[in-house]
Amino acid sequence: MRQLWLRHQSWLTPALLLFLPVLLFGTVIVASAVQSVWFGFFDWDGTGPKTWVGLGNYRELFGDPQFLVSLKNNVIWLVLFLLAPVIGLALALFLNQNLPEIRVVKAVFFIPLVLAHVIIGVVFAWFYDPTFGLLAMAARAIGVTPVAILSNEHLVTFGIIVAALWAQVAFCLVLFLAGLSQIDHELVAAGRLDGATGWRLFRFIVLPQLKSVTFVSAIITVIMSLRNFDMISVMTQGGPYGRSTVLAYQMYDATIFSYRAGYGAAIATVLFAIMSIYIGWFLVHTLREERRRR
Amino acid sequence: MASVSISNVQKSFGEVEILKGVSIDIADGEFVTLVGPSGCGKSTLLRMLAGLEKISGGTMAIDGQVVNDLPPKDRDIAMVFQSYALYPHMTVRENMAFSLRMRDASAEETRAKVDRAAEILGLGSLLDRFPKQLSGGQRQRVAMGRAIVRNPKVFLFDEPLSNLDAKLRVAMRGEIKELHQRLRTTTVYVTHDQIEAMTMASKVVVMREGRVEQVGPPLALYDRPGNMFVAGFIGSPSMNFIPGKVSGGEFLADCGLRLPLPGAPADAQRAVYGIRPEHCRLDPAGFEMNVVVVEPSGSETQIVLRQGGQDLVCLVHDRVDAQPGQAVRVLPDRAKAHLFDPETGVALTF
Amino acid sequence: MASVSISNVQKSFGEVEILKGVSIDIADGEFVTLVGPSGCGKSTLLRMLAGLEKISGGTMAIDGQVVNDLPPKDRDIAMVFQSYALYPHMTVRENMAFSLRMRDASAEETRAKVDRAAEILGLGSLLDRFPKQLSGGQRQRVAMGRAIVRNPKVFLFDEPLSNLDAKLRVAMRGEIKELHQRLRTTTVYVTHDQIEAMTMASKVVVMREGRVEQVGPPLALYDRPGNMFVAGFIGSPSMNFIPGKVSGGEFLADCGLRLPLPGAPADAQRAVYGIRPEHCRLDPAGFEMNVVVVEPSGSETQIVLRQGGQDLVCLVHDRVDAQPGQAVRVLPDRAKAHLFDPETGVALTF
Amino acid sequence: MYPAPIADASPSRRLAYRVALYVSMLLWMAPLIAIFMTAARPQDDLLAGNYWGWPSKIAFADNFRQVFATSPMAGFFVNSVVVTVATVAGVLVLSTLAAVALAKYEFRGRTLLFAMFIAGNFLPYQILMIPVRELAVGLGLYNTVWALVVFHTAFQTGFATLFLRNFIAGLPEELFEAARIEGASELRILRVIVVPLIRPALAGLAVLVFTFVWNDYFWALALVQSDAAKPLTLGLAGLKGEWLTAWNLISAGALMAALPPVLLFFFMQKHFVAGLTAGAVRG
Amino acid sequence: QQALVINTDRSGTGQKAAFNKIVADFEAQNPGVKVTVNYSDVESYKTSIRNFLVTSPPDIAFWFTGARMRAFTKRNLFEDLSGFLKENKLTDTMKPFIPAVTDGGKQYMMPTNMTTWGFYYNKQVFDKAGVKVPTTWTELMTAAGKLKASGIVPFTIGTRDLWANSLWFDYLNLRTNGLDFHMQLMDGKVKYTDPRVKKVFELWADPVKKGYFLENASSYGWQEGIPFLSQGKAAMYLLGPYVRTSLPAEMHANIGFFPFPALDPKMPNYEELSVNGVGIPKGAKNKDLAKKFLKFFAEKDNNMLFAKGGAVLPSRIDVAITDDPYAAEQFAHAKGAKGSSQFYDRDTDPDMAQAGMRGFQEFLQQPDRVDAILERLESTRERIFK
Ligand SMILES: Nc1ncnc2c1ncn2[C@@H]1O[C@H](COP(=O)(O)OP(=O)(O)OP(=O)(O)O)[C@@H](O)[C@H]1O
Ligand SMILES: Nc1ncnc2c1ncn2[C@@H]1O[C@H](COP(=O)(O)OP(=O)(O)OP(=O)(O)O)[C@@H](O)[C@H]1O
Ligand SMILES: [Mg+2]
Ligand SMILES: [Mg+2]
Repeated sequence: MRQLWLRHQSWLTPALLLFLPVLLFGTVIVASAVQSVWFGFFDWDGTGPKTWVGLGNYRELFGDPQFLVSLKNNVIWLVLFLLAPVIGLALALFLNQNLPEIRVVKAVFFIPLVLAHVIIGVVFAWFYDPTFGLLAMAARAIGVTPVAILSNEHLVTFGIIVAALWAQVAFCLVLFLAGLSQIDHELVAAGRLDGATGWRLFRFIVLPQLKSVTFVSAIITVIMSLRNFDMISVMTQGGPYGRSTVLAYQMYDATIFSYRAGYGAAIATVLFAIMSIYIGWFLVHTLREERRRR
Repeated sequence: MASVSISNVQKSFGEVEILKGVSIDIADGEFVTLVGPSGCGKSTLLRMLAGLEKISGGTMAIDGQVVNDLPPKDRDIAMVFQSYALYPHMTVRENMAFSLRMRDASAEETRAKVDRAAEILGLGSLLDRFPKQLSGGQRQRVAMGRAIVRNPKVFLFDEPLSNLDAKLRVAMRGEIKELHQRLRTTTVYVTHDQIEAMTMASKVVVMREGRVEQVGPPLALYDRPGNMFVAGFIGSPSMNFIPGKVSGGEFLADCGLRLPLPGAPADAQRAVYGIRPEHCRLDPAGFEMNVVVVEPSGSETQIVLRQGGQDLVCLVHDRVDAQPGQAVRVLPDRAKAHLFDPETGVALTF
Repeated sequence: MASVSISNVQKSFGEVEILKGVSIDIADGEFVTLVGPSGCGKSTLLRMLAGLEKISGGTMAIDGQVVNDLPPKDRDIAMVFQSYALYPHMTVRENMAFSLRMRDASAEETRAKVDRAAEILGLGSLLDRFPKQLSGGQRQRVAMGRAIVRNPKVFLFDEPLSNLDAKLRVAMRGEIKELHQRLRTTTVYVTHDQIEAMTMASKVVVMREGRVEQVGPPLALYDRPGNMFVAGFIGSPSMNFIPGKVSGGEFLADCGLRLPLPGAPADAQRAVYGIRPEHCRLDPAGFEMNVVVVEPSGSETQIVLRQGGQDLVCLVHDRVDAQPGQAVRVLPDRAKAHLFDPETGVALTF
Repeated sequence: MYPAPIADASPSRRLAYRVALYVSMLLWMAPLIAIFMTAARPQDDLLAGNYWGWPSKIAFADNFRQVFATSPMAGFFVNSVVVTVATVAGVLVLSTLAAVALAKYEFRGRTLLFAMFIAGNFLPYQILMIPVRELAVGLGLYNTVWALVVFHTAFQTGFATLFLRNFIAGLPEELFEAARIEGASELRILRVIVVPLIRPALAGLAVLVFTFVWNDYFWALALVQSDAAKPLTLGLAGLKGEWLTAWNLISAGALMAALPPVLLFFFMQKHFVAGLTAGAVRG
Repeated sequence: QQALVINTDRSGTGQKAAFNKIVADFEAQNPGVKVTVNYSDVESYKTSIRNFLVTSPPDIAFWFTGARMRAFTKRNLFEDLSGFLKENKLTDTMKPFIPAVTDGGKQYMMPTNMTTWGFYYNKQVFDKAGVKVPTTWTELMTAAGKLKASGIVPFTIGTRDLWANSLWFDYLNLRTNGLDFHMQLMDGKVKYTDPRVKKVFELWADPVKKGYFLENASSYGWQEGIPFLSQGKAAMYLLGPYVRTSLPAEMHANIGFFPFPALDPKMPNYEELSVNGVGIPKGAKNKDLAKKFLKFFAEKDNNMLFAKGGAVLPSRIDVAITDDPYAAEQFAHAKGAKGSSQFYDRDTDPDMAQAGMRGFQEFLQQPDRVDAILERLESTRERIFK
C-alpha cells in the first residue's frame, strides 16, 4: 500500500486534489455547454418532447432578419466596447498621481465595477428618458430637441453601450492602474534622459510595458461585450422592435418568450463559436506566457 | 565633456532629509567614484544630477551653468542604471538609437553613430537582438553603448556592474576604464565595490548618511583615511580597530597588548589603534595571540587571532601552518598604523 | 552524521543529459564544497541528494543505505537554500520548530531544541519576529537554525551566502565554518565563490558540464590543478595561460617570450604555460613587457602587461609606479609554473 | 510614475488638476447620485414629474420601510446572504485544491485541464441555462437556494482556479521543497504553507466572487421561483409590483442590494484590486 | 399537519393583502393546515411556471386562461377540474368564463376574476379642452385632434413591455372584422397579409400618423405611461384597471373610463375580457386539500374580496360589488359584451404573440413600414402554424 502510494504519488496527489473541482466544473459547466450545443439540433419548446431537425435551426437562423440585426449589433458592441480599454487607460494615467485623497478618488471610480448590471441599466434608462431624463433636460436647456435614444432604432444600441461602458471602463481602469504601478521606473527615467517627453515617452516607453495588461483587458472586454445581456434586458428588452438585440439576448428571448429552446440553443452555439475565437486567442496567449515563464 | 560642480546640495523626501549639504567638484574629464553604505544617498545624488529628482537646496552646475531647473533631456547627460534599463521591446540597435531618434537626428547620422558605438563596444553582431536574448555582460555593454552614442557632457553610472558575476565584473571594469581613457568624458560612478572604487577613479567620494565623509585619490584614502568610518570602509578585509591608550611611546590596548606606534603622540591619550590585516605579519618579534580561524585561499591566508577578547585579522601572503587554538606571534607594521579619536572617530596626526 | 556515497549518478531532464555520471565519496563529518560554472549541475546534484529530483541512473547512499527511492522526509537531511526559503507567515520560532512539528515532537522537546539552536546562532532575541522583519544575515542564520534543530545526518547548502553583501558574506562564512567545527555534521556546500570554496572545505569538488573535473583538498587544487579548466577556475584573478612550446629547457611562447620552467619536459613539445598572477613579480632579471593597465587597490596592485599580443596579469603586493605604455621587466616564479597539454588541457607532469 | 508627479508641478497646475479630478469624479458618479436622490423621493414627487429636482421631502426611511412592508425583502436578503456566503466558501476550498494541483504538480493533461478552466470561465453563460436547469431538477435542487449555490460554485470555480493558480505559481518552489524535506506531507503543505500564504489572494477572490454572485439576476431567474429561495436581485424585480410605478422604492431596494458589495469593496479595496489584477495579469 | 403550497403572480399590494386574508381564514378554519404562498412578479412568473409545473409542482398555481392555459393542458400539466366545478355548481355561477378554461370539453382551471379593458381618461383635461367622452371612432379622432391642438397628448402608452400596445390591434380588429375573424387570426388560420388585417392597420395608421400617441412610446414601460395621464400631460390611456390601482386613491375621482368606441354600427359589441384562473397542477401532492381550498376560495365573499383587492371583476355572476361605482361600471361594461376575446398574447401562440407585438411596436413608431411588418408576421405565422 505504502509502496503503491510512493510509486504513484506524483500523479495521485494532483488527481485527489482535482477530483472534486473537476467533477463539479465538468458536469455543471462543460457538460452543460456540450449539451446546449446538442439541443441546437432539435425543435424543442423547453419542456416537451424534442424533435430532431438537424441543421434546421441553423438554416432558419441564417435567414432570420432578427439574427442579422443581432449579429450587426454584436459587431457594434465589440468595436465600441474596445473604447473601454482606451478610456480606462486615459483615466488611469489621469488618476495615477500621488495625492493624499487619491485612494478615495480611485475607489469612487471603481464603484461601477461592483454594481449589478441590472441596477446600472435601470439608472441609465432614467437618464435617457426622453421626457424627464437628465439628458433630455440638458438638451432642452440648450435649446435642442431631445432625442429618445432608447426609442431610436439607430441610436438605441449606442445608448446601451454607453451604460455598459461605464462599468467596463472601471474594470479596465483597475487593470491599467495596476499595470502602471508595475512600470519600471528606471526605464522611464532612462527614457527621460534619452530626451523622450510627453506623448513620445508614453508611446515608446510606457505603452510597451503595458502590453500584457492591454491585451488582457482588451480580450476580457471583447468577451464581456459578447456576453452582455442584463443591460439590454433591463433597458429595452431588445426594443424598439428588436433593434437592440444581440445574440445573447435573442437567444434568451427565443427561449423564454417564444418558447423555442432548440432555436435558442442554436443561437447560443453561434455566439459560442464567435467567442471561441477570443477564448482561444486568450488561451494561446496565456499558455505561451506560461511556457515563457517556466 | 564638462566640469560638474555640486555645492551644498540638499534633498528631502517629505520630512526625511536624505542629503544634508553635499559639495563635490569634478573637473572636466575626471572619473569620480561615489561610495558609501547602502541608503546613504548615492543614487539620489546621481538622480538629482540627471534631473530625475528635484533639488531641495543648493546648486548643481554643469560646465558652469546651473542646471537646477533644467529638465533631464536638456542636461546632455547619459546614465547607466544598475538594472541597465534597456527597453525590452526594442532591439539593441533601436535601444542605442533611441536618444538620437528623440532628438530627430537623421537616419544616416543615427546609423553612423550607432555603428561606431557598437564597434567600440564589440556589439556589431548583436545589433538585431532583443535585450532578453543577451547575456548579462552584453546587456551591460548595450547600456553603455546607449550612453556613448549621444556623446554627452557627463556619464553617470549607478552600480553598473553589481548584477554581474565576479569574473565578468572584473572584465567589464577594465572595459569601462579603457572607455574612459579613450573618450575622456567626465564620469560619476556609484558603486559599493571596494575594488571598483579604488581602481577606476582618479577621485573617490566617500559618503555616509547624506554627507561627504572624505574626498580624495584612492590611495590617499587608503593610506590616510580621515576618520574611522573611511578607514573601516575602504579596504578589505576591514581595518582592525583596537581600543586603548597611548602610554610611553607605545599603544597600550585594553586587552593588554602593547602595540608599536609610528610617531610620538601625547601620553595617556585614549585612542583607537587601527591596523589593516595586510599590515600585520607573523614574526617571532611580535606579541603572542591565539589562532581562532585559519583560512588559506591559495595565494594568501587570512588568520583570525584572539587575545583578551580582542580579535585581530591578519592577511599573509604565505601558507601558514597554524592550527586553531595554537599560539602565534604577530607584529603590526608600525609605519602603517593609524590612531583615531575614540569619540569623534577623527584620525589623529602625530 | 553519516557518510555519503554518490556513484555514477546520472540525470536527464527529458532529452537533455545534465549529469553524466558523477561519483563522489564523502566521509562522515566531512565538509565538501561543490564548485563549477553556472549550469554545470551543482544544484541538481544537491537536489537529488535531498530527494527533490528523481535519480535517472546510478546510486546515492547515505550511511551505506541506498536512498534512490526514499522520499525527502525519510532521508534525514537538512537543506539551506540560496533564497533561504523561510516560511514568511511563521515567526522565527515557528520556522525553526516546523520540522519537529511535522514529526509530532512534544512541545517541551521542540522548545528545548529550538532554544538551543537559537542560542548557538545568537537568535534568542529574534524568535518572535517574522522573516520579513529580519536583515539578510539574520535570515540566513534562521535558515541554518532550521537546519540544525533537527540534528540531521547531512547538511546541504546551495549557495547560502550569495544573497549577502561582501562584508556579511565574510562574517557568515566564518559562522558556518565554526558551526561545522562544533557539530561535525557531514556537509555538502554548493558555491560559486572561490574564497568560500577554498577556505571552508576539507575537500573541493570541481564540476563542469555534468562531470567531476577534480576532487581534492583546496590547496591541492590550487597548487596542482589537474587540468586547465580547474587551473583557470580556481584562483582569482585567473591563471595566465600562454601557448607555446618547450625548447631547450625553456618555454618558448608564441609571442616570443622565453619563460623559465620548473623541470625538464621533453623538447619541442607544444604546451600551454600556466602561471598565476600572484606568482609573477617585477624583477630586473625578468623579460620586458609593456604596461597596459595599472590597478592599485591599496594593499596590492594588479598590472596588465602585454607583449606580442599576449596579455599577462600580474598581482604584486607593493605599490607600483608604472604608467600605461611604459615597459617593465617581469619574472614568473619558476617553481610555481604549470604546463598543460594544449589539446586535452590535462596538466603535464615533468 | 508616469506621467510626471503632480507633486512636482507648480501650485496653479496642482490646483487645476485637483479641480479636474473632482469634476470628473462628480460626473462619473452622477448615476449613483441619481439613485440616491430617487431613493429619497416620496412617491408623489414621481407622479408629479419631479424626477430630478430636489425631493419635496426626504422620504428615505419611509421608502425603506415600505420596501420591507410590501415585499419579503428581509427573506430575500437572507437568501442572498446564504447563496453568496455558501458559494464563496465552496469556491475558495475547491479552487484552492485545483489551483495547487495545476500550479505545483507536473502531470499529463495539466495544460488541458487548465485550458478547460480558462475556457469555461469565459463561456457565454446564457448557453448553459437549459441544461443547468435540467441538472438542478435531476438533483432535486430546483427552486432551492442550493441550486444557485451549486451552479455559482461550479462556474466561479473556473475563474477562481485561474486566478489562484497564477498566484500559487508565484510562490517560490523552495518553500514547498523545504517543507517536503522537513517532513511535511503534501496535504499538510497545502494546509500549513499554501493556505496561509495565499490568504491575501483568497481575500481578494472572496470579494470578487461575492460581487459576482450577489449581483446575479439571470441564474436566479432560471433556477429559483419561490419566495423562499429568491435572492435579492430577483426580489427587486418583484418590487416593480404588478401595478406600481414606484421608482423610489426600486431605488431604495437597489441601494439595499448595492450596499453589501460596495461596503465590502470599500473595506477590502486593496485585496479587491490586487485580486482583480492577479486574476487578469500576473503581477 | 398538512401543507398546501400555492404559487401565484398576483403580487400587487391590494390583491396580495386580500389573498393573505383568505389564506389566513382558511388556515383558521382548518386547524393543522399550513399554507405557503409563493408570490412572484408577473414577468418572471411567466418563465418560472413552465419550470415548476414540470419539475416541482405546487398544489395550486395561478395562471392565465385561454391559449396560455391550453399550452399547458396540451401537455397534460393541469388536473381536470370538470368534476370539481360541477359538484360545486361553479359551472353555473361562473358560466361566462367557463369557455376560457375549457380545453377539449374539459375544464382545467377555476376562474378567479376578470379584467376589463378600455379607455381611462383625465376628466379635468377633457373639461379644459372641451372634449366629451367619445362613443364612436370618429368622435374619438375628433376629440384627439382637439386635444392635440391644445398641446395635450391624446393617447399615452408605454410599449417597452410590448403587450399594452396590442389592445389597440385587438380592439380595432374586433370592431372592424368581428370576433370570429379575430379568433381565426389568433389560431393562425388567416394570413396577416389578408386585406382585412391591412384594413385594421389603415385605421390605426390615422391617429399614429397624426401624432396622437405619446412620442417615443417604446422608451416607456406600460406603467411609465400612467403619470402622463395623471399629470394631465396626456388625456387617455387604453389599458386595464391598473391605471387606477397605480395611482393614489385621491386621484381616482379624476380618472374616468369609457369603452373602446364603436366603428361599424353593424358590428356587435365585442369586448376584450381577460379571465384569470387558478388550477391544480397534475403533479400536486395534496390534491384533495387543494380542492378544498379552491372551494373555499370560490365562496362569494372570498371571490369578491379578491376581486376588490385587484380592482378587477369577480368571476361569479351572483355577486355584485355595490359599494364601488367604478366596479359597477366595469361590470356593466363586461355584461354588455356580445362576445369576447381575452388578449392578444393569451389568445395566440406565444411565439406568434412575441413576433406580433414586436410588429405592433414598430408600427406605432414607423407606420410607413406596415407592409414589411405584415410580411414578416405572415412568414412567422406560416412557420408556427404549418
Ligand atoms: N522616492 C523616495 N521617497 C522617499 N525616500 C526615498 C526615495 N528614494 C530614496 N529614498 C530614501 O533615500 C535614502 C537614500 O537612498 P539612495 O537610493 O540614494 O541610497 P543609495 O546610497 O543609492 O543606496 P544603495 O547603495 O542601497 O543603492 C534611502 O534611505 C531611501 O530609503
Ligand atoms: N527542471 C528542469 N528541467 C529542465 N532542465 C533543468 C531543470 N532544472 C535544471 N535544469 C538544467 O540543468 C542544468 C543544471 O542546472 P543546475 O541548477 O543544477 O545548475 P547549477 O550548477 O546549480 O548552476 P548555478 O550555479 O547557476 O546555480 C541547467 O542547464 C538547467 O537549465
Ligand atoms: Mg543606489
Ligand atoms: Mg544552482
